Amino acid sequence: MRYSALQILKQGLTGNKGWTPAWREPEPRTEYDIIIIGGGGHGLATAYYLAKEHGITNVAVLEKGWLGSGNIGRNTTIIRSNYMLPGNEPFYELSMKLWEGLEQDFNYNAMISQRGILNLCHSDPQRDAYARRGNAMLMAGADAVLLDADGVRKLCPDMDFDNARFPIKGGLWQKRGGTVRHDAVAWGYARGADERGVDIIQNCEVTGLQINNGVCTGVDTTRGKISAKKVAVCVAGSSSRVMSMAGMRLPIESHVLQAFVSEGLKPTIPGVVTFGAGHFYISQSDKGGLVFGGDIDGYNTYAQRGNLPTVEDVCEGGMALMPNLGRARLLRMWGGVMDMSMDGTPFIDKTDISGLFFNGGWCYGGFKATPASGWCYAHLLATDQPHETATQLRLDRFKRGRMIDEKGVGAQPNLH
Amino acid sequence: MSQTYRIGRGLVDTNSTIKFAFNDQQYTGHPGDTLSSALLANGIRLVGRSFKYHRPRGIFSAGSEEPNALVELRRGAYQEPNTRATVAELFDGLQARSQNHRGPLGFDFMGVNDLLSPFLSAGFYYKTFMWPKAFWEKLYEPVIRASAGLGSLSGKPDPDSYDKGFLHADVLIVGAGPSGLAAALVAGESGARVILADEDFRPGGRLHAETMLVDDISGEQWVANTLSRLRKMDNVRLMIRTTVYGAFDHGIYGALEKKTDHLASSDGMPRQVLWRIYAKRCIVCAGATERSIAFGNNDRPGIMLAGAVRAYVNRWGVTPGKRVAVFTNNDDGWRTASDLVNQGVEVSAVIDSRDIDAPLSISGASVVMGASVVDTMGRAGIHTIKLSNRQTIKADCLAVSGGWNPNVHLTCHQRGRPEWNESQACFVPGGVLPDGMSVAGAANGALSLSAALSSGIDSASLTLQSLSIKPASVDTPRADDESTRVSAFWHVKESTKRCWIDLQNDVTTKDIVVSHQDGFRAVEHLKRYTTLGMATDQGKTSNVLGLAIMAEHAGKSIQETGTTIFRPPYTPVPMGAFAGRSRGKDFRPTRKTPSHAWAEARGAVFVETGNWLRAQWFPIDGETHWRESVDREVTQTRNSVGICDVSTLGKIDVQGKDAGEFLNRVYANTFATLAVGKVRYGIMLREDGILMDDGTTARLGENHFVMTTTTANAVGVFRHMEFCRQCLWPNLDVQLISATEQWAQFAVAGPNARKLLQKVVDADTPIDNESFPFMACGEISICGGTPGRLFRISFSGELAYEIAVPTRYGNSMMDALIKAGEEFQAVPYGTEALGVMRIEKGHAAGNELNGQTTAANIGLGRMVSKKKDSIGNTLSEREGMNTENDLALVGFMPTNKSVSLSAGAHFVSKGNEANTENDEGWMTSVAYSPSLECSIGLGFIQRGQDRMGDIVIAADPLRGGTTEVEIVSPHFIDPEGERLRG
Amino acid sequence: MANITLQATSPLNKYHQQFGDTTLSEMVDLSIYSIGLAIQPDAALRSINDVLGIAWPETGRYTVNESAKVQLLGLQADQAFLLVGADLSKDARPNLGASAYITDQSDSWAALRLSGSMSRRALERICPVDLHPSVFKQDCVTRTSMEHLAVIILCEADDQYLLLSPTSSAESFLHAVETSIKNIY
Amino acid sequence: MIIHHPLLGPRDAAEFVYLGDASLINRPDASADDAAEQFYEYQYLRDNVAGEMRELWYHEQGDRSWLVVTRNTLTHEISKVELARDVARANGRDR
Repeated sequence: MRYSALQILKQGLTGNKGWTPAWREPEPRTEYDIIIIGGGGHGLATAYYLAKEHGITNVAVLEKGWLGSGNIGRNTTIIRSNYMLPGNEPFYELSMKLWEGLEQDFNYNAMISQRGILNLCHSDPQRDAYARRGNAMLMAGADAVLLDADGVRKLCPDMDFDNARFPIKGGLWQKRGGTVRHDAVAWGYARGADERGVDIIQNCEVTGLQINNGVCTGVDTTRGKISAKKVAVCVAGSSSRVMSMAGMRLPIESHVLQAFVSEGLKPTIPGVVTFGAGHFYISQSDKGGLVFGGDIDGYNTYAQRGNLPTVEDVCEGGMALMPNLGRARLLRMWGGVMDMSMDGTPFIDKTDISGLFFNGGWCYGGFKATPASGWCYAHLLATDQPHETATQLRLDRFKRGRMIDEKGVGAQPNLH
Repeated sequence: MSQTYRIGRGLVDTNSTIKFAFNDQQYTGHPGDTLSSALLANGIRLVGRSFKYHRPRGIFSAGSEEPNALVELRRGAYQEPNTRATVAELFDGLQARSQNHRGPLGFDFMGVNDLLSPFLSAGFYYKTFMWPKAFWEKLYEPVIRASAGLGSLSGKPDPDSYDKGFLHADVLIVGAGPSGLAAALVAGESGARVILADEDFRPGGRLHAETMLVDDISGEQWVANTLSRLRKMDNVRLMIRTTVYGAFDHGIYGALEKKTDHLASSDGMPRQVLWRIYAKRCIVCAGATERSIAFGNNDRPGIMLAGAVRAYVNRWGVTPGKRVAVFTNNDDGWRTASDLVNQGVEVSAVIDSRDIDAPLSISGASVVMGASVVDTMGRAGIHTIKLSNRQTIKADCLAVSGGWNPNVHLTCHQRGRPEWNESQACFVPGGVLPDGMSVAGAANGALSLSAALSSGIDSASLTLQSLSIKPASVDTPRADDESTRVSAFWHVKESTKRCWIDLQNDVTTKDIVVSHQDGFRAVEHLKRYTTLGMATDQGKTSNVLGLAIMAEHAGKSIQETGTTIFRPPYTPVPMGAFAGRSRGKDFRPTRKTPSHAWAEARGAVFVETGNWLRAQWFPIDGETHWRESVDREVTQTRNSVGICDVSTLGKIDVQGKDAGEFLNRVYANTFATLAVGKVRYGIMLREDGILMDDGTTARLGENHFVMTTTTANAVGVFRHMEFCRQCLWPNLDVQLISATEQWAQFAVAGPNARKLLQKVVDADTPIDNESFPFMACGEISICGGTPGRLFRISFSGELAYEIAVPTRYGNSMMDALIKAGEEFQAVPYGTEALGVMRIEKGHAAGNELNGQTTAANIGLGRMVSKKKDSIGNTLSEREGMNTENDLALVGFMPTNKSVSLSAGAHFVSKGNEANTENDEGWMTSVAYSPSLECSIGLGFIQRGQDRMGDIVIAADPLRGGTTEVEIVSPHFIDPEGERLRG
Repeated sequence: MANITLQATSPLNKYHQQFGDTTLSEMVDLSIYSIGLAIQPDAALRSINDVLGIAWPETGRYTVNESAKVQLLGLQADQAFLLVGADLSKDARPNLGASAYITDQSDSWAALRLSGSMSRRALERICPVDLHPSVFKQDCVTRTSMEHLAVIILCEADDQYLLLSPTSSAESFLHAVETSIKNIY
Repeated sequence: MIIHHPLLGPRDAAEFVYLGDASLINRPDASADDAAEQFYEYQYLRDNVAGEMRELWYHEQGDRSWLVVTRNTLTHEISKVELARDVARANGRDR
């Protein structure tokens, strides 16, 4: 069913009784060309682009829970392409361009809101680093503006400009950055993929990988054995667990990132703002909730919940930056498990096992990458060649000494 | 109109009257009132608007679960949005306003949404607003956003302060209702350290809302007696107005204590205190929350939870209506009718969905068994209800009870899942509870008073035994075991009108149908698609109802359907409270250098460097621009002598017989061979071969080194060295201690540095070039016997020393140095001049040591000794870090000397477009060099060392500049190093 | 050499303030040395006993030599702080031979004494460590953090605590403790 | 979280700094023939277990000891806390 204002009118006038399911609930077949493990944003996007861009529709997406139950369902919805290093920036800019046409492409309103992202700086060296980054963005075809303190004040007047412990000296602004209704991204991709023939199989957990003589030929699941020519792992947060079934150790640790939402408030935050002297970023949803977060808790975990020191640290940053938020109440806190990689950069790559592909290591930046991740992974699966913007997102880069370390903190995942 | 609905005294102090305003109308109430009891007393029924359809909303509950009666409390910067009127204590002068309407509350222009509701069903916005594409940004989104949210913030900084604290207990009891009080008695009498916390300002829980007796005295009296016993116990801390909002790992509980919210002014004291409670055990006695039933137009003002109606009548002496009807599926609802009748309020009907004998007789009421309410009339407040048997009944208040949901929230905060109890028709705590937690009373499904009391006693006894504390013997208080029979009933299917589930977010049973049709059937999909349970009450009054109806549609059991995940906080917590004192200037501590007072008196401009405040420059009369000051400081230092407080550099005392060997391993270059009395520059790698830090290390004795680190890395380097010492080489004889705070250290730089120092260093230490050459160090005495240290090291490239004295003398030392230098016109210089001089000299600093660069990148590759193992040595040899195209740190000068360079510009070869493919490096640091009289820069560029003299483009599209620059040696000044050895 | 003498200043200008029966005051003239044990500590432990008349403390405890007015604070398994009640000149530093490594820390720490009935109620606002007398007894000392600052806290007596915090941020620490006292009600 | 420090008793995990897998104690021998491979695996590859994990925590706001904490990454339950120095010695690390 095609969605449109007319359809809504028609259905509304007939008691909303004619809507049909956004996706089928198929039984798994015994064989597919490609199996994608993980029905989160990246897995669904991969399936969608395999079908739409490469005409490969004999595809199953296997999801152990409900579709969209991974980090696509528990993030802070930010999109941006404000990266610095050449291995990263063109990839994230590809993602941004895909976001910009996505809703019309998959006929689903994901409420993409390009109201800008502002990274604040509080010292001269920080500004220098932002200048380096801003230029890298412009050179990759993205947009960036370097603001001084006055420029920041015009954009976002309700911050602490007069009594701050770390005064705001300026910021790097990406106007095309913003937020998206995160669940809708999963749903839109799922609906689009399903429409084109992809089987999305929920409540189907992969319990083993069939690997013989270095070739992966399928998976064992809670709903039986399924064969495939190619198996594409796409389970950020659980990557190590799944890849251990193939006997692989990864340059990844699992960590929890907490996020927070306030009670609904009349509009007060213009776009996305990140604090540069503490761990805090914030935006406001279409419904009025302030959506904010900060640093990961810092210890390895697979539990989707965090602890108080991080909550307090985030709110301290919030109050230091925006003391007008003091009487806004935090309504809900939750956590998502991140694949934290050794250099803060993800992987989209083949593995040493023929037919087994890997997509993961997204750290806390997977959401914004969803379209490009799906696009590039589909490209790799369909052509056996990395997409031109993902040539450096390789698993062997540490062995070769070609890290892509935006933050410069080295092989310590909890610092990225 | 004055409190015409006040029918008794309840527990309010009717002898005293207080004034308050709602929507600028003045009313009166009494101490002990909440805003909602006072509004009801004054006959106010319409108090707000719903989120989506802007439907009229009235008070629905009597507790923190309230979804409807949210107000903006107080005025000006104190304005507090979304405040639940049901828990806001009335104080004199209270001002509140209703939320989420355009135009007056009684006629909200946004009410048009209600008429459009057929087109605004669940998920409608995912299906439209996509064409034309440009309209989203220009039209649709701004309109949607303009109607977002409920209350508004003032936009002004929160004028109140907040505090935090840490408490420790053997037993934390959450909730001071009957089971909590009983548990506290046992635990308290047993001598355990007990914290008893309750969100209400009046402990006692439902005992105040009911008319039941305990030990043959009124519930209220029993509560008072119990509290007085507890208050006499030193080991019991009773915390009222305190909500335990979350259960975190290992027995850590978050609690919010409201200190001044019930007062007109906080008077400078913290408004709220956020406690972190470390409890060995926790007994959750959080009670239960009543739920509604979905029937046609069940959202109108005047429709309330039956238990809430009872609470208003019994606790506050207020009746929510003059003619009340009751709709229930359980025996508890009947008590509302009987309590009302006992208070002389007319009960027009009792409608029970169960086809059983009436459990009570209610005088004057028509009793309709096996029936239900299908519709209601009265837009701004009901007046009539329609029953399934077509009967219509007059009522200005409809009390609804769909049964009670135990407050299992805390038991689920560590992802425990509750279990469905069919006979009680509710979820009870299940699965694995957080370690050390038990549950008692209604929260555990013990819904009758007698069961609650005894489960409190029993639970406390078991808890104490698990702590090896002998439980005191406390008699179980006697109470009636009142009937709590219930028969699950969720949805009046005969209703043709919309039946609300989530009152705030306007989720109706139709939305659940659409959600199911659209394929959103998993409980998490339902929530996300319809927004069910995402309102400010987080579904306390709606979730179970919603998922039960979903289960009906899907033909599944409620247990199979399951719940969404319970997350902290139990009730919302202000961000200000989570931040505590850490805001404004108190966001982080301020570290001051030893000469801070001197610099301040001298008029220095300070800059934040991490937590340090450092003098950035020292303006003098007549200087109007920072560059003037900095140029002067640089020039005077290079021409004569300048002094800079460099105490912020990290200093680590490294002692032990293996200290030299230890340093050999943590530094990439060799230190074991350093002679006593000498200093060496060292570079430290991370294990991945990237530069971690650099600095000088002095050998003061055979077994004694003093390492300096950069200011930024002081803590991290120390931690890393402790890791090496304890985990990698546990048997090396080496001890570490930070000495950063111990020494005030000053760089004395410039051609006259030695002459100046000779005036302060005691004569027994000769410091002529021969006795104290470049890279010498020693312990000396200063100004007549003060112990100190002297290092002949130079960051500026000049003849320079660093002189250290114990911190207590630091401020005086700065003064002494400047006075001693008067004859040389010695200047103090700040971090800016320091930065200029290090760029002129080509020293790498933070902008270059950014965690992405190797020793080779900064031209120090040969310092990585291959004669020994050291941290990072092996991995620094990887292929990707040693390519032909590697970046090299070099100097840059504009070909046009009048042009200023910009840090952050990227280098491309002449003729190439500035794009990612052509990117060859970037400018890391720039400065105006007063010595060279032009802008200079340091930067990384591919093969830089081989490209001296090349002209490249420094592209800075960010600031619209493209500059031609020449690649030069990074050592702009004195490349041979003659000055510093002079 | 010019005729210049250096003046010492204390981190908190000899702060002293009364809050009802509770007193907060800076302790000056306190000498502090870290003593790190060599990898083979036997000789050091003997000489500490001989020279200082004091036993090596367990980590988290301190030992006292009343007559010599010295305390030895067990902060780490192989490192303790020697607190001496009077400013020692350089020559009076304890000499423990080669088996222990001593570093002067006297200028590294600002010392505050908090005593009186509100002490614990004040400290519970900033101190995560359980200070209940049954837990943090009169021979207890520990390093922890309060309001983002490192603090060494030592229980001197009932309702009396010694607090050491780094010199450079001493004013921030004082502000934190003062605020904690004022915020009680 | 609360870490039961072997010398100090229960302490809030907020006083500690987390490093990662306790295998970081086992730094390879740089003179081994396959040192490059060993260091790569040591530095970059992780078991990242879902379950009991031995990990390094540093008591920065405490006694400055490195601890090996055995903690379940699914439940956060801590079953054992040891001084890393003791563990390192037991693993045969020396000078």
